[in-house]
Amino acid sequence: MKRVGVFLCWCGSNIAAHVDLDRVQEMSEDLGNVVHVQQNKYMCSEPGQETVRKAIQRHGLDRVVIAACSPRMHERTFRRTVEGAGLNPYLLEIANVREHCSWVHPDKETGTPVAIDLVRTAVAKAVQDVPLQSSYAGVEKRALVIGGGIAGIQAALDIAGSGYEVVLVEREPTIGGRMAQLDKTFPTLDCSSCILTPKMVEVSQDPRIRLLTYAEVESLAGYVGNFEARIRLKARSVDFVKCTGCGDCWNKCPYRTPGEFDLGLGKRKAIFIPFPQAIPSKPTIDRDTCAYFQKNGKCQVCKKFCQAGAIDFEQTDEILEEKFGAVVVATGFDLWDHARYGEYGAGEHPDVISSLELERLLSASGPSDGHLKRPSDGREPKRVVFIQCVGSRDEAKGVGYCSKICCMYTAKHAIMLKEKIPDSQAFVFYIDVRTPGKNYEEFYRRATVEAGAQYIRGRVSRIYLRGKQLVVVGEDTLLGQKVEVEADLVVLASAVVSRADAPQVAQKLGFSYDNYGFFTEAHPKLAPVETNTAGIFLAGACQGPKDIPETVAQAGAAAAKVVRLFAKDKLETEPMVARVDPEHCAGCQWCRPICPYQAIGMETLTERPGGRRVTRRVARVNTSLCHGCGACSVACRSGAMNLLGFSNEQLWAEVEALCL
Amino acid sequence: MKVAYYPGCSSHGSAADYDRSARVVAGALGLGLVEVPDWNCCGASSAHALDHQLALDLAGRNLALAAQLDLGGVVTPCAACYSRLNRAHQWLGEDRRRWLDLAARVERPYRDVGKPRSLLELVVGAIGLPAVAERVRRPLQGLKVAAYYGCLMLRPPEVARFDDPENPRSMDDLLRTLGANPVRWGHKTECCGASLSVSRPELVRKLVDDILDNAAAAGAECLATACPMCQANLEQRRSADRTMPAYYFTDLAGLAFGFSPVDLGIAMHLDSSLHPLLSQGQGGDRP
Amino acid sequence: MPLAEVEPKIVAFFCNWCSYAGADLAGTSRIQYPPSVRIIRVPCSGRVNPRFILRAFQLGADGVLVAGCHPGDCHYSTGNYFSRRRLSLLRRFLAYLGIDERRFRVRWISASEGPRFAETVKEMTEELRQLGPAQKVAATSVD
Amino acid sequence: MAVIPTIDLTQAAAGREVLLQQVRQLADTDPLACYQCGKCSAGCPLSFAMEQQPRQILRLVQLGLKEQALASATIWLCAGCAACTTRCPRRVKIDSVMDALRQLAAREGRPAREREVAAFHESFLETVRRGGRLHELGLVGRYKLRTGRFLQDGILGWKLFSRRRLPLKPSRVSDRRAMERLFRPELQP
Ligand SMILES: Cc1cc2nc3c(=O)[nH]c(=O)nc-3n(C[C@H](O)[C@H](O)[C@H](O)COP(=O)(O)OP(=O)(O)OC[C@H]3O[C@@H](n4cnc5c(N)ncnc54)[C@H](O)[C@@H]3O)c2cc1C
Ligand SMILES: Cc1cc2nc3c(=O)[nH]c(=O)nc-3n(C[C@H](O)[C@H](O)[C@H](O)COP(=O)(O)OP(=O)(O)OC[C@H]3O[C@@H](n4cnc5c(N)ncnc54)[C@H](O)[C@@H]3O)c2cc1C
Ligand code: SF4
Ligand code: SF4
Ligand code: SF4
Ligand code: SF4
Ligand code: SF4
Ligand code: SF4
Ligand code: SF4
Ligand code: SF4
Repeated sequence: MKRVGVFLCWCGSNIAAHVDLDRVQEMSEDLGNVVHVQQNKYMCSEPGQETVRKAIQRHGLDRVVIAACSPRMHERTFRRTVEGAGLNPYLLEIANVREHCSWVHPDKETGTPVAIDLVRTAVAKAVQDVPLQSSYAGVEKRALVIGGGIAGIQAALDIAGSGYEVVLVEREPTIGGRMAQLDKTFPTLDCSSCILTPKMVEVSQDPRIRLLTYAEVESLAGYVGNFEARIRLKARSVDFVKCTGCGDCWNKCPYRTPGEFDLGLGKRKAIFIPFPQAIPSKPTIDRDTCAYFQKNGKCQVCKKFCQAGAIDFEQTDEILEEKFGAVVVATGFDLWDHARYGEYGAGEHPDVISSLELERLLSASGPSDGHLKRPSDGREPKRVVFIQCVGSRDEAKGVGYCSKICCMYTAKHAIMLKEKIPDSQAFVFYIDVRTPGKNYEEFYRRATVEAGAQYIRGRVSRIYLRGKQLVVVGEDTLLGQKVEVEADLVVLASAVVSRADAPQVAQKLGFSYDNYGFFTEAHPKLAPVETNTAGIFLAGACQGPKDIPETVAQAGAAAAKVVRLFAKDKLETEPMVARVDPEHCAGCQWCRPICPYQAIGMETLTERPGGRRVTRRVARVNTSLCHGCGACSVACRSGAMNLLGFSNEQLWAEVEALCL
Repeated sequence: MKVAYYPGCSSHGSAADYDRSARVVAGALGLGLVEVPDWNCCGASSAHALDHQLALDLAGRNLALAAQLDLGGVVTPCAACYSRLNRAHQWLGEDRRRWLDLAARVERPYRDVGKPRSLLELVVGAIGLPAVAERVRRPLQGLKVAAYYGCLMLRPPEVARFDDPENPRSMDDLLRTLGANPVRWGHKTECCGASLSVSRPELVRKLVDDILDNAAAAGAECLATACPMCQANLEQRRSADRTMPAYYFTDLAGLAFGFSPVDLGIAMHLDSSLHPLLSQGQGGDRP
Repeated sequence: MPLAEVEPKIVAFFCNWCSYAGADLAGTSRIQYPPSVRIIRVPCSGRVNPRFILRAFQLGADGVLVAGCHPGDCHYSTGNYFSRRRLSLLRRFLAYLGIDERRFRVRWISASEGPRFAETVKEMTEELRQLGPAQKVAATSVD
Repeated sequence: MAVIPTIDLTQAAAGREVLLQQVRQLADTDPLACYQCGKCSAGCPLSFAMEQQPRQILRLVQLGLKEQALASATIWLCAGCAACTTRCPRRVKIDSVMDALRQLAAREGRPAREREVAAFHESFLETVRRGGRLHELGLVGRYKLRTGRFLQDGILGWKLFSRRRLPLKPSRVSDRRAMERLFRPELQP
């Protein structure tokens, strides 16, 4: 038999005035298992707590029920109290007779029966309580950052700056991401590489950051504090130890191909660095273009000219296995492919380009050295039409959401256009101009008033050819009249979308993503950089459209979360987690998909019923991943899955006690 | 191959020329057109403007009649009929109870025998361009044609479910197979305004002129259409100074197959002038 | 006893993060509601096993109320979606057992919706008064 | 002085739900989804003839301004080409909304702003009701009677006639009663 002590708090008159505590005491004394009942004016006061501790010892209590305020208020307090008396802190139950009874009912007449029910229920639950223990796991104080755009760079620098080691994995030959492709940046118009390059250099020079470019994470196992990653280092065919970055190889290489960095608007060599400020500033051979690889061993010009003897055609991929305590995912975004808009030419007009292509055409390091020339004939465009929300806010053909950054970068483009070509005219077709940010509206004003861009409110219906002339047709919805422009160049503000492989990345790393492929934060307001997998954090546009200031802020926040984790030597795990009774588990796996945290795995049990060796698959909860929601325990039809602290037995007992 | 053929009202009237070339070309491609018995007007242009249910029922009756022929889905040469038949077909497909309701109204059972197709769809799809290529006797070498699809054969895409609604290619591909050079132009799918042709001819004139001008700017020498309403409109509602001929795609196919303009009913066009490329050896070596 | 004097008994399962806190808020705001409801705290509405609900009806509860965070706000991100699906299945099953489905409600109540909680209890109590006391279900049909 | 009236939304609100519901039902689309981007109007081949753009018709419906919507010439000038519907980013079936409004106008016996267009449709259906098929000469005859436009298209008619493209004898459906069953009495002119 259990020895339950019941403690009734007056809360001054808060409870006492609405509940006849003497009657509650009488009833409680009649309950089975209850061996001691006591009242106190202020249970949470130090003397009140002392009463409880004394009673536990004097009466040998092994379960405690406190009828007082909401457990959300003092559960922790009283757990500590009972622990102080040598009892397991989870052998405590609270009956919420204040918030759920005395405060909401006018008098003792109404309040007392409710209080009686609540106390009886708490006692019933307490009888079913079992001692629970937290467990502890060590923390590998090293972070893995995936993606080397501005988000990944910032997160890596912040974590390293707090004294921890970081491995930064970038799949391209250089870090920098999209920001490196930009010309100038709103709302201040600093040159993108001027503010990005120093950070890239800092990454390469920080002794705590190990930079792995041309690399990808193949798999991630483990849990918070103890992840294990397999990282593939793709063969670059260049020995980085020997290479001095002199550039002789790429200057001499005779083979060219359209460059990814310039979005195909310019060319690069088969051995290349993507752009002059690339980090690392050592080259990579693209085996799909290189003659040596494509034409069995021909060419080798680079090898001939490399004085350092760094060219290594035989190099193979390497696999690295490393342990990490936390992961920051910063894999960035892509632009929606406007070829899906047949009405805008299906990507077939060379002078209908994406906004990112325009960035390359404007950039001093771009394919046209910063002279804005249109792709078809190299002429300087005078009438440039910008179309907003291409693919964005389009449930029919694109994505339903607003891409958030395009209103601002188009204002930037309009200003830049005027700067580069003073006798040009920008026409911007928009539906709404969205500029919620510090100095953003002012920046938009600059585009319209100072740069004289013509903003026309209306979504363009069609871009078509009249002879060889591109014609853009829209409605000026403010006038209610159709308008058309003969355009020299059309720039489409294509939607920000998730990277094509985002779902695979999320699956590989073990967290969720939304319908659009953006990674899902644990809570939209209160946990915006956490994923629902403990220890994995998000930074930048992989989570949703973001501009640079927001990306950098989020990366800093993700870094802070990592550092907060690393500040502890051991992680305490929540004791109220799910537990499988392997005896009853049928191995059906119903519980697994329901867990929001992928905390349930399977293990093989070996048994010897009657001497025969039998193996059987059963579910197993990873207590480091489990958050204790209990969904699995309901999904389980065999009753094998239970939730500690809110067990089937406890809840069942509560229901029965209530319905007595 | 035999198919149920829904000619549409114009084929028995102002588009008798189209009906002719359609039958000639179908025959040449080994396609038997079996006219749907006792078909009625599909209601295009007007029924849906005034009565939703009537529009569905008029088209639905034809579908029920066609189903009785047991030849698979119905084919029609007219884009407007095509659109109405498809709308009815889809509406019926959404709920089987509608089959019985329709059957009661038209006093015939309805059965789903597949998506109604346009003649063009059938030629480029079921028959296929290789079969067309085999039949070509006199390629239309060098003829610059603007393939004009108009609106209803492609739109709305959920109804038409044929080709790309913004950048259709089927007729261009067909013309290329016939040896012609389809031009890249901007008004392939602009509406010609046929439904307003009688009531607001002056509006329609602007639409037609725009289409002809855009084709001319792209260097086209003639237009190819796949709809009697388009063809009639393009011919009848143009300003006097526009001279570009508008042919049915079946006219051009027939000429490439070696048939004469008379066989094909081209002589019945308002502008029956033939491009020099087309008139060469006209009426000569019949296959 | 005359009908109006019998206070119906509602067994309620409230998720810790939203609805339980919402009920607390009704308390701190001293919003009065009928003394009919008894709240059992659960971590998430997804923890509520339909068997608990059936058990309550079996033992004569007049009503059962399940409350959790609004869809999309679940502390565990998806728990309330599961419960929504599961409990709507249960609703159909109740009818089969001969339990008036008006005796069973599922509500989304956030931590700031103390008044909404009180309103819900009032409405439900009123409806249960109309329906009269529940009958105990034959034990065999549940287990 | 021309007075531009202030639109009374308080009054419009009363009939708004009814109108929205009618349009939803007839057009199988929700006018409230429209966010007034103008892509429909921009692609509408007849917008040049429309005092109110297709987008504005949607707006009238959204506000519940039924009188204005049904009195608009736009609903009759729409050629039904579906360029709008094909491109609408919100999947509004604008062409069907136009159909719905014409049907409502017809159902309520409102005089059409575009008399000729409505007359054409009525003549068309009358011809079909009589013979089951469209007989162009018959249609033109009826239409001219309704509109008094006797001289329009005289030359064109001759051209077609002379090319044997205007048959004198109508082609008919042999099942005489077939059409009577489909044309519901309330629509008989
Ligand atoms: C046309 C245009 C103009 C813009 N102009 C401005 C501006 O003026 N001002 C402003 O504030 N913002 C601007 N932006 C927004 C800005 O580009 C983004 O905010 C920023 O680039 C987001 O950075 P990120 O690091 O999240 O993503 P990214 O820059 O996309 O970086 C992600 C990195 O991760 C790498 N990666 C991807 N997948 C993997 C993987 N599986 N494994 C390893 N590595 C991976 C990628 O190669 C890339 O290097 C503009 C955007 C566009 C499109
Ligand atoms: C009407 C309205 C509705 C909103 N709705 C939403 C919504 O639905 N969703 C959403 O995400 N956001 C919403 N917001 C925005 C949200 O309120 C803010 O983002 C958020 O409150 C900002 O928090 P804060 O801590 O920065 O500032 P505050 O909430 O302003 O907190 C600042 C604190 O600092 C204290 N303080 C000030 N000066 C001093 C000083 N000198 N010394 C000491 N203490 C000081 C203040 O007393 C205050 O407690 C809404 C805002 C408004 C106005
Ligand atoms: S324990 Fe709670 S109810 Fe008791 S005195 Fe303290 S605050 Fe009041
Ligand atoms: S030539 Fe050799 S050392 Fe110089 S950059 Fe190329 S690989 Fe490096
Ligand atoms: S082998 Fe030739 S093609 Fe290949 S990288 Fe070297 S120089 Fe270029
Ligand atoms: S930011 Fe502006 S351009 Fe971009 S999707 Fe949103 S509204 Fe459209
Ligand atoms: S209690 Fe919740 S978090 Fe834990 S294993 Fe079960 S479903 Fe997953
Ligand atoms: S649902 Fe229950 S029985 Fe099935 S695998 Fe999970 S724990 Fe085992
Ligand atoms: S295109 Fe669609 S959303 Fe845009 S104005 Fe027209 S109906 Fe409205
Ligand atoms: S369907 Fe009507 S409203 Fe729509 S684009 Fe065509 S003519 Fe204009």
